[in-house]
Amino acid sequence: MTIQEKQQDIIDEFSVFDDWMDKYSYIIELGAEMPALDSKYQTEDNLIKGCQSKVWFHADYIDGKIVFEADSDAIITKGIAAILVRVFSNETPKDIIDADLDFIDVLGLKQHLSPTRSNGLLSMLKQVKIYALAFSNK
Amino acid sequence: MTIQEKQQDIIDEFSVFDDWMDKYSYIIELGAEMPALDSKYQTEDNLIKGCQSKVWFHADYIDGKIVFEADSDAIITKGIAAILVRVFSNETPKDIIDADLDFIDVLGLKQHLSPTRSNGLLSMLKQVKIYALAFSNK
Amino acid sequence: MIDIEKIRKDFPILNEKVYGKSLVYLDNGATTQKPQQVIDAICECYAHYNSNIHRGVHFLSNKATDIHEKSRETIREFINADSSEELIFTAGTTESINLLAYSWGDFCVEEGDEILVSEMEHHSNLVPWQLLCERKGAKFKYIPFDDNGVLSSDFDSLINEKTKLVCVNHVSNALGTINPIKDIIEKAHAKGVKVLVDAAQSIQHIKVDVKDLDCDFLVFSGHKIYGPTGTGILYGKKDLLNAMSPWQSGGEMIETVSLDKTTFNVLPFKFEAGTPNYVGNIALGRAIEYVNEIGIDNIEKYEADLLKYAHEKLSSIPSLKIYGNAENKASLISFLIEGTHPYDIGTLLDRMGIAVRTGTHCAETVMQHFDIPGTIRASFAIYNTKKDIDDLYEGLLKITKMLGL
Amino acid sequence: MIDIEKIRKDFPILNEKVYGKSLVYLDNGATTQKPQQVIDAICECYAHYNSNIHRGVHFLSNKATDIHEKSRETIREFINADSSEELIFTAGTTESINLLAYSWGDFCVEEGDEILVSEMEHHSNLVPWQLLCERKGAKFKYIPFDDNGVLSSDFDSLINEKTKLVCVNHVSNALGTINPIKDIIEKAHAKGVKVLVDAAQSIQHIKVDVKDLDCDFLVFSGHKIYGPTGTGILYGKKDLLNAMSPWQSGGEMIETVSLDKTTFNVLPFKFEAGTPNYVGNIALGRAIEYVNEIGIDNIEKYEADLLKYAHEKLSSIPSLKIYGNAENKASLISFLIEGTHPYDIGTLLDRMGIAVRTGTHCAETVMQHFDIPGTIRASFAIYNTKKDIDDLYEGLLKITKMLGL
Ligand SMILES: Cc1ncc(COP(=O)(O)O)c(C=O)c1O
Ligand SMILES: Cc1ncc(COP(=O)(O)O)c(C=O)c1O
Repeated sequence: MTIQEKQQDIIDEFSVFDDWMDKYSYIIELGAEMPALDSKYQTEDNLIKGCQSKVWFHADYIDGKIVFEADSDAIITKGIAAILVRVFSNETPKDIIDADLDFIDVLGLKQHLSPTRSNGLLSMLKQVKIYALAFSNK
Repeated sequence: MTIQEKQQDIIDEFSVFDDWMDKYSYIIELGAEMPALDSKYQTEDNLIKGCQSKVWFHADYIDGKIVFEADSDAIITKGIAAILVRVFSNETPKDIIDADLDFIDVLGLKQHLSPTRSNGLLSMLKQVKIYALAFSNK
Repeated sequence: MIDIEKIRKDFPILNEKVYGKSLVYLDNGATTQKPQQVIDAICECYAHYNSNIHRGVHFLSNKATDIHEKSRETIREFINADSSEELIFTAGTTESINLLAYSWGDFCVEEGDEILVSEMEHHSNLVPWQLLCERKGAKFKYIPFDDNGVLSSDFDSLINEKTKLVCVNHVSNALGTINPIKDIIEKAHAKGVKVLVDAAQSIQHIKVDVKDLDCDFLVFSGHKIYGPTGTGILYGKKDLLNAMSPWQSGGEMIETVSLDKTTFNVLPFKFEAGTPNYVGNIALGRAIEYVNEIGIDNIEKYEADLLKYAHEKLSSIPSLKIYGNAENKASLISFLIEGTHPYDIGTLLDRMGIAVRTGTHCAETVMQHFDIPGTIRASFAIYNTKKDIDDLYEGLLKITKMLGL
Repeated sequence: MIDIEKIRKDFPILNEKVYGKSLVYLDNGATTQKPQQVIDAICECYAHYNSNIHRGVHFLSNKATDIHEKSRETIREFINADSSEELIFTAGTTESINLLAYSWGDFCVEEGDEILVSEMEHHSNLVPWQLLCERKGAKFKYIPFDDNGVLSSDFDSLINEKTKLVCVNHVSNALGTINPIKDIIEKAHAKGVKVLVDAAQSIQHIKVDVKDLDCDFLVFSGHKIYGPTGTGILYGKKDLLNAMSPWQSGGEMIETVSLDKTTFNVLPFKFEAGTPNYVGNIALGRAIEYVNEIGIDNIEKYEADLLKYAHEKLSSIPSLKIYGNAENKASLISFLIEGTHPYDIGTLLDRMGIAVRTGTHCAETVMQHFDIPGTIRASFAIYNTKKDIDDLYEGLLKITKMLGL
């Protein structure tokens, strides 16, 4: 599946909820389902700055593709991280760099995109792109 | 004449003007008519702080009464100083300290009373009262 | 008595909808909303008499200056200072404290001296002193608090002949504790030590009387007492302010300048460099008048009642733990829901139209004390009602259910 | 093209009566009036989305933060800076310069270094440097100007290997001279010296492009460009700002705090301590949008025409002497009437409803140059008309008659 297709998948999944509570319940579920990040990866280096909760993103580069793992001490943040992992993991640096991010809007998570310190989504997206840039130079 | 009477005199003189230009022309006339202050009294000590123009007030204590002389490099300020000299000169410290200052309002000079640095009237009145206080302790 | 319906009508923002829900605003510790009277005061100034104050000879400038200085007088009366010369207009609590740390601090603190700060300070009343100590080689010490959020009562054992200043907030913005300021000042003064009171979280809630307190310095922000942003007050005893050197320079704070030498204006202008936020300062005066119209004693009583109610309600949620259980509290409750992160709770409450603050509230040393990542803070103002607290309570119940707690 | 009638309708204060006369506001150098759009932006914020910015998780806080940062972006674009990180919100020009004098100055200037300031600076761009030199034992030097109000063109002979900074205004608030900033910067840079541009009197009148100028720092006040009081900008090149230590501390400028150690946030927040004047900053963005809607190029042309007209008119009064006769001038005329004090003229003009400023305009070194007690200054903005200048002219004729000149 391309990034685009995975995004569409998630949009479809979310589209069945017409109530914010159901949507957030689902995000919480996604967070709960994502395996914890091995504590050896919960390092200062992997910590994403600019979030009120702690978020770690760990990336491996395997056969030309980036594999992301993530964790957070807040469950909603972890759920959002899970969505990003699902969309961007196992993709090439180039595809990640070129990816369109409109799906965030469509999911109704735009308020998490605010360029403030408390909202982690923007910082997470930035970090994902930074990893992609870093690996694309390898 | 008491301070009160002198104030009433001035109010009467001003009351004939129904036009601000005539009033200010008169103030300017009063300024022009007041003799220049002897340059030996144009000292830093006699300079009144808080005016945009320079104003000097010199006071002598003669036979229990204060004699004021004043000058300014601005003609309107000098005219206003002349009014104060006329009202307060040759009066006892006590009478000056007790004097009512409502006549300023009645003359329509209230805008000169603003507690700002540029308007000297308040500072001049303060200085007159300070002289009176100083001499009343002698 | 408080006519809450009338008061609520004064605050236009309370009609706002958030995600289609009526706004329940419980983030008053961060900033309060503004009554129409204050908004009108701003518009009135800009529409009818805006003009740069001081030194102007024209009508509008004089009018603006007069109203500006009348506002200073209103605030003086409100805190019962001796003279309006003792009130410096600043941009807020943070600027007031920085002014002190630079102007008073750089000239009164020497190597080896000590500054005593409470462990429950807002960063704005902690970091400027930490940095001053770094600049000067002075020692930064702190007064600890206990697990109820009460400052150590034998704090004066921390004072010695090297101590120069005690810095403490009147009400803690993270715990709600009302500190025994008067007692602290008395004890500090007995040892010849000056006291700075951070009244950022008390001025809008309880009576603050600088003469009764006998504090040396007191600071607060306009935007937390129904006034506009970009305004604040530094109160200082006249002799202390007179002894201090100017800090920022330029504009009205100057008496005369030449290329060789500069002399400075008298109090309070000496510390007000540049064009002041005169429209803001005028509107702050209007905000204080608004508080006077309701009566700070009435506010204190009304809000104490509200806080008691909130404590009872929230305590009844089993997984909820309140941080800050001092006997004397004002205006806010900090809490956590077991097994959750404050960010989660804040985000979900937000979706219900309930605005609370989450995080460290710029008081990280408080969080470090309890070893927690932050709290959820519901903070109240005069327009809040028991219904707001009920909404918060119901919201929290829903959330604990959503989270399967 | 300028539709002056439409513009005048935007400014409610222009309908004011002063002593029963229509206001003729020619004190724009002190502060400009505000269009309804800016007043509305303030009301809109307070009535609909007021909330403390940054770190908030709730809707209103996010909305206010977004709009606040959008405003920064609007201003960035207006001055053509590379990145909005290079724009620090301050309380005004004076605070911007003091921030620099403390933060950049205290860390980059050493004993024996030199600071070069022009002889025609506003006190706000002179005294902070004088005081810095005192603190550091550095040398305060100045670039002289000639009797036309033109800076010495071989100013770079004053630069040597000790020179650390050149401080100069783009447009003089006392003389109206447009200084050849670009040339000054080029020459200073050729010798490795940084330049601070005080754009307080240029930003509202002529195009200011920091990239084209290549200035190191540039400062201005919001209230002089149709924005609210208590706002201002410090622009600095990113690497310079990054190298500087924080100045004021507390609030959002902090990353983490403990009782032992504090680390600081990134640009631009590193220099924005405490709750910012976010409502003011948002309204400043709206003011800049307003200027954009008219077009700064149109403003420049229109005002140049006005200034030319004013010069012609006033020059025809025999007893009137203009101070500041540079070829490149903007926005204002400073003058005296022979044998009179500026205060007299200002007071009498005021009674005719004409607001001008009199005095030293916080530029005493200019007055010392000419050995005069001050000047009368008529300063223009986009809403002024030739009729305003005619009124000033007629007023001056009346006054000279009154004074028997
Ligand atoms: C050239 C110049 N610099 C600095 C300032 C100071 O600006 P503010 O008072 O807004 O800080 C002014 C304003 O009078 C000015 O004209
Ligand atoms: C106790 C306390 N001190 C200081 C501050 C800082 O106030 P400001 O951000 O208005 O400067 C606050 C505000 O959060 C506070 O609660």
